[in-house]
Amino acid sequence: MPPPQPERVSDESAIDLYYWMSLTRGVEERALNLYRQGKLPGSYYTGRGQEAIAVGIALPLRRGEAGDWLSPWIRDLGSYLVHGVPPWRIFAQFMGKAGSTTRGKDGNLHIGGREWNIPCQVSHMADMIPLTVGAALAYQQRGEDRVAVTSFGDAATSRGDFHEGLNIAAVLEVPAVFVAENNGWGYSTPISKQTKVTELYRKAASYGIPAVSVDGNDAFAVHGAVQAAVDAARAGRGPQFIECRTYRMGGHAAHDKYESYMPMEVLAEWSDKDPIKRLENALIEERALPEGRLETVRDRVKEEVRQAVELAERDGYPDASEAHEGVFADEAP
Amino acid sequence: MPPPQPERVSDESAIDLYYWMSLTRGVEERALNLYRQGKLPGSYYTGRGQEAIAVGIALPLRRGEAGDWLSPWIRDLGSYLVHGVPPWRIFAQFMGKAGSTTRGKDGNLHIGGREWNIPCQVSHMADMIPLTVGAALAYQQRGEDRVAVTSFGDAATSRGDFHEGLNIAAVLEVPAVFVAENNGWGYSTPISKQTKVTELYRKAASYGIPAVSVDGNDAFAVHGAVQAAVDAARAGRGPQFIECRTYRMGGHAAHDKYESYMPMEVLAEWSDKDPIKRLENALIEERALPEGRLETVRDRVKEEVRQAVELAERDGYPDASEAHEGVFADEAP
Amino acid sequence: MPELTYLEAINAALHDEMEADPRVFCMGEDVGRQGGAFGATKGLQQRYGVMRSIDTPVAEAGIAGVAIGAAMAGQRPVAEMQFGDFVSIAFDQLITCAAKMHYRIGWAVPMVMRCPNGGGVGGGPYHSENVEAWFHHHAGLKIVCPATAADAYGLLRASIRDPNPVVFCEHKFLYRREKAEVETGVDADVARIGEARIARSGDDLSIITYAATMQLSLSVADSLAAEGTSADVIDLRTLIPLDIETVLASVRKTGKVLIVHEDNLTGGFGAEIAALVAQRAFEYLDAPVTRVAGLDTPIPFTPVLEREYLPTEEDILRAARDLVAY
Amino acid sequence: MPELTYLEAINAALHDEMEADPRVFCMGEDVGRQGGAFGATKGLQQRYGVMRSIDTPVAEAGIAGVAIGAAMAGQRPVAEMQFGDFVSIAFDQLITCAAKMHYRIGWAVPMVMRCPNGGGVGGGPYHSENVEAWFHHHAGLKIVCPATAADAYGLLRASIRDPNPVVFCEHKFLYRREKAEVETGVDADVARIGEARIARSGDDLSIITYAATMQLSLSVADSLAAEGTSADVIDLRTLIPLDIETVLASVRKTGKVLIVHEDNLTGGFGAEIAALVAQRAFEYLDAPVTRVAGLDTPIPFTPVLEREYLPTEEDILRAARDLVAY
Ligand SMILES: Cc1ncc(C[n+]2csc(CCOP(=O)(O)OP(=O)(O)O)c2C)c(N)n1
Ligand SMILES: Cc1ncc(C[n+]2csc(CCOP(=O)(O)OP(=O)(O)O)c2C)c(N)n1
Ligand SMILES: [Mg+2]
Ligand SMILES: [Mg+2]
Repeated sequence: MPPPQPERVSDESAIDLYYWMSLTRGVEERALNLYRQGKLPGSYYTGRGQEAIAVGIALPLRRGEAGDWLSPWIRDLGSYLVHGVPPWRIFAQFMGKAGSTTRGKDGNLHIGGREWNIPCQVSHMADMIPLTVGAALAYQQRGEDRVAVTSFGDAATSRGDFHEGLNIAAVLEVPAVFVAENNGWGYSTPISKQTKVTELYRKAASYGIPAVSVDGNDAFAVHGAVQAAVDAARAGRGPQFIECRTYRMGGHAAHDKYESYMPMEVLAEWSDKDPIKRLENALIEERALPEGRLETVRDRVKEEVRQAVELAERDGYPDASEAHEGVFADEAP
Repeated sequence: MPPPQPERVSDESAIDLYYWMSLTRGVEERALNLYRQGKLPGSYYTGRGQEAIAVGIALPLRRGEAGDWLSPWIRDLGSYLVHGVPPWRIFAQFMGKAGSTTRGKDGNLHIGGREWNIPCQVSHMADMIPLTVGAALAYQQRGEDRVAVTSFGDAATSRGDFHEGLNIAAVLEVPAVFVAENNGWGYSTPISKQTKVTELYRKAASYGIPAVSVDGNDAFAVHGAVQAAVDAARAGRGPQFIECRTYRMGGHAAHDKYESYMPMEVLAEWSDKDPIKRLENALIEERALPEGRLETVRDRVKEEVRQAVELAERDGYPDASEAHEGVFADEAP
Repeated sequence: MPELTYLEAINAALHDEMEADPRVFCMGEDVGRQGGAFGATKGLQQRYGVMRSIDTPVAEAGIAGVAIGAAMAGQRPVAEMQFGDFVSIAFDQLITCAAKMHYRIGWAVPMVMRCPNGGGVGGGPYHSENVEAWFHHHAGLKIVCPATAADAYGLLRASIRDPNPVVFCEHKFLYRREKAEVETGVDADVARIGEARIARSGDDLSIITYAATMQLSLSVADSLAAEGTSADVIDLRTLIPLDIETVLASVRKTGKVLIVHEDNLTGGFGAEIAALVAQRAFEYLDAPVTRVAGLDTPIPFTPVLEREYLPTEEDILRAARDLVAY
Repeated sequence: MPELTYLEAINAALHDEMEADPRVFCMGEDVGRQGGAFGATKGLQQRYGVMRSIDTPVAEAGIAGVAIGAAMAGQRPVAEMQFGDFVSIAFDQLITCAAKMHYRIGWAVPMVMRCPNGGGVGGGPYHSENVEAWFHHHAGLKIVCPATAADAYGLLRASIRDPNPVVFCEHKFLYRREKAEVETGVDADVARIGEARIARSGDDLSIITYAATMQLSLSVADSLAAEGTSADVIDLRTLIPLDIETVLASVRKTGKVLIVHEDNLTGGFGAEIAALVAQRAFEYLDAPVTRVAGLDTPIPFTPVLEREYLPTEEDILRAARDLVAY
């Protein structure tokens, strides 16, 4: 079902969206170059074309250790940025440097830390959903008006943990928000082979969870839907579900030869719907903002990315001895 | 949604239903006595009040090794009887005798065997659902017009394996039939704490699986719905889902003090809806069959139960050495 | 001091920790109003409310994941598996999320997964598993296996207070059979995780064991004493972390080691003990490192077969005599 | 004979078994048109159709359960986990349904669960696990761990033909690094499950190992030879069933045993080997039973840490020298 029309965000907030989305793309484009130069170990994933979702999920949330729990999916680098992770530490993570939030123990967007209330996601798809329900339960038990939010891809909806997590959330009526990013693909598998019910928001009906479906390439739509869902959850109206319709603008990972299975004409259509281009048009055509303001944002982003890479490159690697440390916590938090 | 009106079954088939349901109850009542006399090791579960489902699921199926796969839930002793397991071997199973289908290695309704195409269910709820999908896949791959059927309780719908199994079945369009027995309880937990969507047939919509909901205490309704679903699956129209609405007429197991949590007035209402009483009325009032014919059936049942118990009691226990045997199969079937 | 069964001791530990710390709560199938399938959580919901003794849907992976998330968000969840066997469904959540979170980002996961464990109760293949060896290999989980009512109480409280995920294996056979006077109450002593106990002291032989077979081993030690053989009986109490020093000290003293557990032999925790002893106490060994354990099969249902599966006093006694005679 | 990589050998084994037996089919995430994340199933869908190389939803428990059911219904499923790490999600299906079905009713479950296994590829904690020890404790599953391209081919075919559920651990590090001339084709030789191989023969020391560390151990044996030490290198090839006689014969000959695996130490399969040797070859042991294995931690991502986690030639060499000098 279509979401309620979100009220129009201020120009300031619109510029804010533009800044974060641009920063997200800036960081990812730079990281992709570094990967291609062989400067990043492991494999590399980008969320290009899904920046409106990554940023739209995070902006409505309260930040910091006492803020809202956010467990983003690997496409959502922007969520980490908005929720507080400094860009240079994300580069450090990709590089496996000591300054990464995992001190090199984990890679790509397996990023997290108490200070941002971002748990460190695992590879196993949908595993973070029950954890998010648990965090929401904790807030509910303590009577705190905090919410727990997680995002995941369309293929994750096939996993048992998606089902168990959503059902428990509904029964316990916890303040959790679930964001499904329907980009039409799970690696090389089209959503049609993933499920017969490709309108993912309809799956929430099995649990009695209110759900909406929005255009995931429309930053305002995503932001508005998430804001409404978060408000509802915070107000004690239980878990909420949002489907964001988008498209994976390339391979599953940087090494994936997606040309072999992805229809190029569809890809072309979607690149016309690029969320950043679209936001620029909205800002300039509809809101008649001076091109200069966007220019300023882009310059700021360039500079921040440059500095971030510089910091990360200057950063050292963890000492080998650290591999032995940290399996167990010594004292309770 | 309501099922299509099944065409009226013949008096012969109606008597057949009555026979199997009476035999089911006869075996269970006798077994309960034996349990209370301390003659059955382990714990004891009955499906009293759910005989219309147990029998209705199995009657439309093809029997034997080359027949349809049937993986019944622990409430469905009648399914085992109809699909071919001799009553005495069920008593032997309860007694842990050598003549049990597991030679004493497993208990209660963990009964099975190739000869009946009944896999031996496990305790872990919903685990048999993916197995049933796999059997259906095998039939589909080989182009055989066989179906695979499984039943489970309402609480099993909370499990991840329910979700993964149904979704895969739908995507692969295999000839599987899923029967949910909604008796309102999972042990001491009412369905309202199990899920917000207590009309279980609605969960099938998440997978794009056609579903109906029937009165589980109406033998004709269950039989008709299963017949229709099996025909559809056999005809290549993919997986089908049936919800049977009923009530658990007592404790989770014989040792369960259900009086502490189950509202007695509701229990009383439902005992008026007893499926066997109901079928008797239909046979005598609506179909004007002579009381004598039912009498004959009941006598036959009494005698068969008596003989079955006698055989089982005469049966011996497995030799201790058998505990060491059978972990691995020696040659492929 | 009240005399409590092992099961009552568990219930008391839950009561006392919930009294002591508002962050502690229980969750699981039928744990609330019903107080659990065995009654371990009896009275908690009545006393602390529905938010602190939560009836969950039947969803073991979900239960584990929710407990992990709640723990990370500052609570102290104690999740119950109705039977330990069903923790197989939570295996992924425990090893993927719980066990690796602190190593990766230093964020502790203080939760307890209670697993009613073990056979000898006619439960058959799916209500009798010993689950400790499903987890001891995997870095990041603590594993606690009490053998006495006092430890059931003290170690459960210690597990709840531990900042790490703990798989708490409570042996069903001991639930009502083990009794002891246990000092309870919010201020009662809390045991220490990672300390083995010399349950009985002797010089001729070291019996290394835990849980139900610890009790068997004690009576075997009596029989041995009657034959003039004195045995050390080491109750490991916690498998991870393992108090290997106490084990090695005993073996160095006796030169002969008999490792006993109910869980099946191959890859059971006894294999790790044997490996450590054969490496670190090699010079002191006067006889083959010997294990007595359950059969390498599922645990069969009917009594005659289940008895065959389970290690018995006779099995332990025979192995002990062989070692002494060696 | 063509020279094949370990990965090509797996692909060839799948082709040849599907050619030989219409009941054999592959299933898993992206195994169909894509041929799998690593290409192990390349060409199968094109050649045998969509019904015999099936792209499944992302649902590891479901994949395992469907494979079990299909196997019971007469097919020969070969299920692929995209990475072995994800078999944690299928743990319950494998131990609850697959492992116990035949014991309970004598109904065989002939299926293979292919698990791309192991580290050394910069995969981090969730793309590097060695999963063999998740399963070796549990009766009813066979566990196969090839170390060479020839075994990857021959043992995969043997696993597909085996009437039991087999967890097939194929080491990712060896995928493209290991090469050999392998005779393929429907009528080519099929290896035997349960037979270890003396990869190299010597008198001073027995190195017991499998998979990636088998290759490391062979070059360690070269270095040792240069120092005048000759080592037996035993490639276990299959862990369950275990060819213990070959292991014991070697230990009885050399009197010194070094057990090596990449998987982490505690509760790894090496513990079981050590326990068996310490019990059954005790009289022949001239030195402590020694293990070299991965750290008891998750497998960290960044190269400097991953190298620290992994057992190296230096580690093995050092341990071997200590044993020889003992
Ligand atoms: C449980 C599990 N199985 C398999 C994988 C391997 N894998 C990583 S991403 C991916 C596809 C994810 O698709 P989707 O959820 O739609 O997210 P997207 O990549 O499209 O953003 C797969 C199969 C995994 N990470 N976890
Ligand atoms: C995975 C799993 N968790 C817990 C149990 C313990 N248990 C056995 S039956 C049952 C309740 C089943 O309720 P339902 O599915 O509605 O079937 P019913 O008993 O009502 O027929 C539970 C929780 C189990 N068998 N399997
Ligand atoms: Mg996707
Ligand atoms: Mg029910």
